[in-house]
Amino acid sequence: MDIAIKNGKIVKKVNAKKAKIIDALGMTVMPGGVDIHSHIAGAEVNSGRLLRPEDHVNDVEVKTALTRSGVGYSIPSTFTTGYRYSRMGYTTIMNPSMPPLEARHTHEELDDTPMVDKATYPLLGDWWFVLEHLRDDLIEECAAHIAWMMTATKGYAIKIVNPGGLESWSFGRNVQNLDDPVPNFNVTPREILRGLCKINKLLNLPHTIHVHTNNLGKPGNYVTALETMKCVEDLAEGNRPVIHITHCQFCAYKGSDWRTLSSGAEEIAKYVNHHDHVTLDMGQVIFTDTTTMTADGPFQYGLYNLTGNKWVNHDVETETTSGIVPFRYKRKSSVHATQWSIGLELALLVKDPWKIYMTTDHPNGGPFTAYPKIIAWLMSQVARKKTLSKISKRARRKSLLPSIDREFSFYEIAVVTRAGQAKALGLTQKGHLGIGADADVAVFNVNPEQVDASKKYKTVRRAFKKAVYTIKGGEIVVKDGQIVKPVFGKTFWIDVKTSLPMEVNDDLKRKFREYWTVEYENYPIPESFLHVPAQISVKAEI
Amino acid sequence: MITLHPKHPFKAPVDAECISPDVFAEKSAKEIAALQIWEGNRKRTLSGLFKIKHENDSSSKEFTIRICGDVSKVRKIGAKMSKGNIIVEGDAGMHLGEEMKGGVITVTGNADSWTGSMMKEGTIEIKGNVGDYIGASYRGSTQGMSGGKIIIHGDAGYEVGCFMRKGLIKVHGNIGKFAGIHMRNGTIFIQGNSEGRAGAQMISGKIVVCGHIPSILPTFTIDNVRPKVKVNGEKVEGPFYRFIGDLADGGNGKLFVSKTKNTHLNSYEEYL
Amino acid sequence: MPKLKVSLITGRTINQGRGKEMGKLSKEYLESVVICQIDPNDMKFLGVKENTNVKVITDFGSVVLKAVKSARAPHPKIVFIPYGPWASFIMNPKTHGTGMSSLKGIPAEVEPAPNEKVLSLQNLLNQFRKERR
Amino acid sequence: MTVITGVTCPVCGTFCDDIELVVKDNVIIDVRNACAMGAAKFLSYAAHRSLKPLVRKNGELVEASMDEAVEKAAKILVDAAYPILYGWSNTSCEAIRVGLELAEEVGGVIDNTSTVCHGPSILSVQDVGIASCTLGQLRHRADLIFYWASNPWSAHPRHIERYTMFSEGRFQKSTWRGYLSRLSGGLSRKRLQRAVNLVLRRDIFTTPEVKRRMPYSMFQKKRKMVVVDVRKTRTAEAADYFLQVEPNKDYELLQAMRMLIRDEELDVDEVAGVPVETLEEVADIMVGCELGVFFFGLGLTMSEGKHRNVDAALHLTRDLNQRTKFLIMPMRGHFNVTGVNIVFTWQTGYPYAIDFSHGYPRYNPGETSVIDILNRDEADASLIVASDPVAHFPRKTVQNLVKNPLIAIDPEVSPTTLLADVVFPSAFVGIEAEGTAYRMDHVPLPLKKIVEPPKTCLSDEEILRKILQKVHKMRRNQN
Repeated sequence: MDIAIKNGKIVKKVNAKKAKIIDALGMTVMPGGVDIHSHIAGAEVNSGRLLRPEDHVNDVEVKTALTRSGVGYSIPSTFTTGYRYSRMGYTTIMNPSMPPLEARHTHEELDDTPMVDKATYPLLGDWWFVLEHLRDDLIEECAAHIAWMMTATKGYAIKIVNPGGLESWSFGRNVQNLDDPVPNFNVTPREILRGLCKINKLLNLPHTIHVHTNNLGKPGNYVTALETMKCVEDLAEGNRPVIHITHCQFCAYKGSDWRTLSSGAEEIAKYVNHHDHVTLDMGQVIFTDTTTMTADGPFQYGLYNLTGNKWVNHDVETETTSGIVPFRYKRKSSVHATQWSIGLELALLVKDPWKIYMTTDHPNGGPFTAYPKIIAWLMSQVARKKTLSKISKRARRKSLLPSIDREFSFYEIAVVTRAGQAKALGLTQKGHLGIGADADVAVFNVNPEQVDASKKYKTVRRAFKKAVYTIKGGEIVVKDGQIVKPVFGKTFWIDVKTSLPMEVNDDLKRKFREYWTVEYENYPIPESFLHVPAQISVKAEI
Repeated sequence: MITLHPKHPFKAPVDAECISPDVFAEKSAKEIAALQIWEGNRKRTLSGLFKIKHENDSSSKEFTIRICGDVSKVRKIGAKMSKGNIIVEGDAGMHLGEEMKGGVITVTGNADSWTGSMMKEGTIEIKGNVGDYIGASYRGSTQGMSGGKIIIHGDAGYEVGCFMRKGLIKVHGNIGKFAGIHMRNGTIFIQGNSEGRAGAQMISGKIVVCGHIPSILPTFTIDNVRPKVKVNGEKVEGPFYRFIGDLADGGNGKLFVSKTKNTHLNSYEEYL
Repeated sequence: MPKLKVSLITGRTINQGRGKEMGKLSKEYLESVVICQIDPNDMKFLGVKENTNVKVITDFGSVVLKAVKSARAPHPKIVFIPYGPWASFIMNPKTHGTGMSSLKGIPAEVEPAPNEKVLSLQNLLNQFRKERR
Repeated sequence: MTVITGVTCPVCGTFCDDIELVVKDNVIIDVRNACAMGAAKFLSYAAHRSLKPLVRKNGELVEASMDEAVEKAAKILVDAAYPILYGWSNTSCEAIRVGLELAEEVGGVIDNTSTVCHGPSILSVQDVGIASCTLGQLRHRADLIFYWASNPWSAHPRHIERYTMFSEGRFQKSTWRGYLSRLSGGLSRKRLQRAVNLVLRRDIFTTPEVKRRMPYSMFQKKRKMVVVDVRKTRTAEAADYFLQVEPNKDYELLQAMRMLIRDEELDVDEVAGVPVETLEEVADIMVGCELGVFFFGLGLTMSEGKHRNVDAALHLTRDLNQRTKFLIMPMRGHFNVTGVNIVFTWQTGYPYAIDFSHGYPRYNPGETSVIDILNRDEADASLIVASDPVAHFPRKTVQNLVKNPLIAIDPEVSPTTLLADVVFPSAFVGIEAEGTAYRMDHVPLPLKKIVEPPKTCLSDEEILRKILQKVHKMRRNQN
């Protein structure tokens, strides 16, 4: 089958005589990879970079005639991030966590992240306007504010992190469950989740709410994860998802403490297999030294207490918090090995690959450069067994992996690494090679018809490490794993068209000086600030 | 044995990680001459910067590199080496013997900062003075020197043994401030005076100061007076005050300070 | 002549900050950085009055400045010079491996120098020029 | 005449963004809301400037065309084996981004002014981490504010008013009324004292004992401010409590505080000249607050111990979080010094002192930092952007800077431009050119273009781009 490309799009056919022809016979051809959740830019990521010179010093990218230099490992510098994703055949990356007040920063970094299209999700779950409006059940007013914020910060989706917990953390506390009221605001996490889910629908945003659950990273939290999914069950219409639970591995823990930690993957998979309103991504753990960073301030504080490692905390006025702690996942630690197992169990037990996507929650579970490893684990029981044989005995005994014989096909890999993610994001022109799609194509040197991935998992891993070709917007940008043409990617942002925008602004302006320490007019980012803006207009029902 | 003579005085820093017995031992004379070396931002060859003399020396089984002349701008000499000898007749530059895994480095003149940083095994001996951060870790890391010996006959600068984990640093002369900062374990033995703040934030390990120290950090507590102290098997006559700290970091490090040279500390004796 | 061993602090003052924004060659700036704030009791000891010239000496050089009574005393044996070319002239360049030279708490000596002149900026810079090429 | 609102002030790290400017015929004629430094900048920024590029010929700086100056600058950089590119904290992030590319292209060392201000703080953050926040968080919530070895009244004049004691938050009220009444009491006391002095020639109000215990009011539940410093500053006068410490003893004090907040005992009676009983009270107040914050200044980073002072302060903050919520923030000096660390970090992984001589970023302050490089006389050329090292580096360091070819890009005439070989007078960013800069708490804000620059003055970004293009061209021709 031939794929024709013209003007950056996939077309029905082109004049074969004039076109440049790439012979991909015997290779795997996929749409460009899409990552729904990868921390690549912004205040948090950058504080992580600053915190860890020892992380960069032995992994460097030397300047070439075409490319800029940089450093790598768990939190690569911006240029390196773009190059490394591109070399693996990825073309679209979603940066999942942006404090709205520092949105300018995120966009400056995204502009310096070449080779890939990108977008970013503002953190809105603990914004005072949201807490106050949802407390008073003012859904439409709240929706109008979110619409303003989405446009002002050039964001893409509503990100919710530990709803209610972040405001509590501003005074050093946390919320314990979905019905634990937020101090000083008298609103519960459940009300925040439901409210924002309704608003997401009112605004017709392309992606669902993107949720990092309460109690993340705590034994026994699979119950919270299930409750979170259940709490918006009634808001679903048809089989369209209304909630995305991100890095699900970190909220699929059974047990009452770290000693008794075990997998809650079965329960979560069972629920997801019976419900269509949820999508997940894995948050797979890799055995390596990495840097954890989330907006979940109290969780990061807990992690610091657990490890004694260095700890960064950054609370953002009226909006959110964040934390950073370096972390090493060790094979021989039963907790870490159990975490590793849970991620794979989730992916394998959720029957429909369109419901769970491959991520490491980069860099929280491990750097994105480990994706080929995960592909190998998903495609090969042998690969899983090999790693299982090296991990902590206790974790091995608890692991469900030996009982699972499912092995992903190349098609399923294409779904969990691109097609499913693009669909969940509502990026209709990404994740497929149909007519009209963006001409983002990845070619890998592995013959899906001849290579038995189950046995030859190393071949597969090698192939996905370095794309033979990465084509971005119709241009060959990578050949044989080398950057041959540096390109800027686009930045998608949502322009929400509401019927009454001005009213919101007046209310906002009034409260602006009260809430923030910056002036109203300096807050929104003009479109001209973005290097290559790609506006997506949606019409809201308010 | 190979002898290197710098061909001209260096201005920009020279990065010579390749000057290591491990690298030289496996290479022909031609290959050695062509080894890449940085002078500032210019790529040079070893033979471009140094006169290289090969000598057949049967007296020593170990491979030896001798450097004659001022190489105080030449960094990373003997970095990551695991065997053989390096003798510098003159001053050596920064990061001498960094991440060294074995072998011996001797410097007849002075050495600069980060000498023996992150070293794992082997011996470095400096006849002159050294700079700061001897046996330290890289920025942001807690992995300092984790084995081996550094012997300094002259004076040492600040933050000697920063994040040190194991091994011995012996200073015959005086030492700057913050000796043994964040030390996790190992021994620092100072025969001269300390400028102060010795053992700051240490968790464990041993620091011995035979000379004068202006004051002890308030986060150390006096534990004992000892007639002598053992350093690496060697007995050092005291008497010494023994302090425990750094308590601010929950540390249990031992700081020995000469009693006779520090009469101003005798007010501590009331706590004994 | 009386001499006083002091701890020398450099730093920002509002006048220096204002002057700097008006221009490095402005009268306001130049006047704001050629002063040395001394504890009134120490001034008595040195026998100097407001605006008498004093010489501040460190291991790295000496410079003549105008003595000024520091407000909000007492802080015996601590003198203060605002950041600027004159203060830098006597600073310790050593960084001890930190990248940062010492600019506060430097051991220094102060003595009256009523007959010596405060160097003008031009003259100060000429000292560097002389040493050039 | 037009009034422009919401202008950001390109002076200090407080980076106020509520300035109002009155502009008439391309001239700023009035400034509202700004402090003395800000007003001075907006009203007289252009008083001392040269308008044309200068090139040194036969020892004298003479006017030159832009092309000639660019050619000469590019040649200096391309010929250098170890050039320094220094400054950057007084320009926009956009210019810094170009600067990094230039540094990489010429294989130089790029360093910024944080190397001589909060560089040590960064070193200790890399060892310990930092518990911090944006300033609004403190405006709303902080009930215990420490200014440690910093003097915002002089260096960040509107800091207290906008973000701490005198600001109105959701959970904390402004204390300016209380301060005013105390101040007027103090003033009348001073006046009376002066009168008495004239008549009686002796003090009737003895200055308060420095080492006294804390006043009772410090234990009340209200917003409080404590200043720790070696000498009483104007900020200290405004504080509820002033703790005077001996110079160069902050490290001992901070480490001792770490034990005291855990109710552990010390073997000494006094630390840094302060009785331990007093410190125990300070510890009580720290532990008892709802949300506390340390703002620390160069008094920690420039005095004995440097980064280790900050190391101890960061540890103390971390420890305090076991008992309550406590945060810490460096008082950054220049309006975009935070931004320069941020941009350096996202492009290279490191915040300052970056050596590109091997074609990729390397970082080790002490080795790759500009003061050390100059002290060791390793550099053979330098480019200074929006900074004045000749005025602020120690003498020996300056000697080694000015003996090699020196390029300066600066809107103002300064000691550095006077000694340079090539000078590019640029437009004032934030007044004559736009861009982005970061407030001390990492909040990015736009720099605005208020008036047109003189035709011959390009922005830093444009000048750097021209040099970069020229360098590209020369290097291509070389190969």
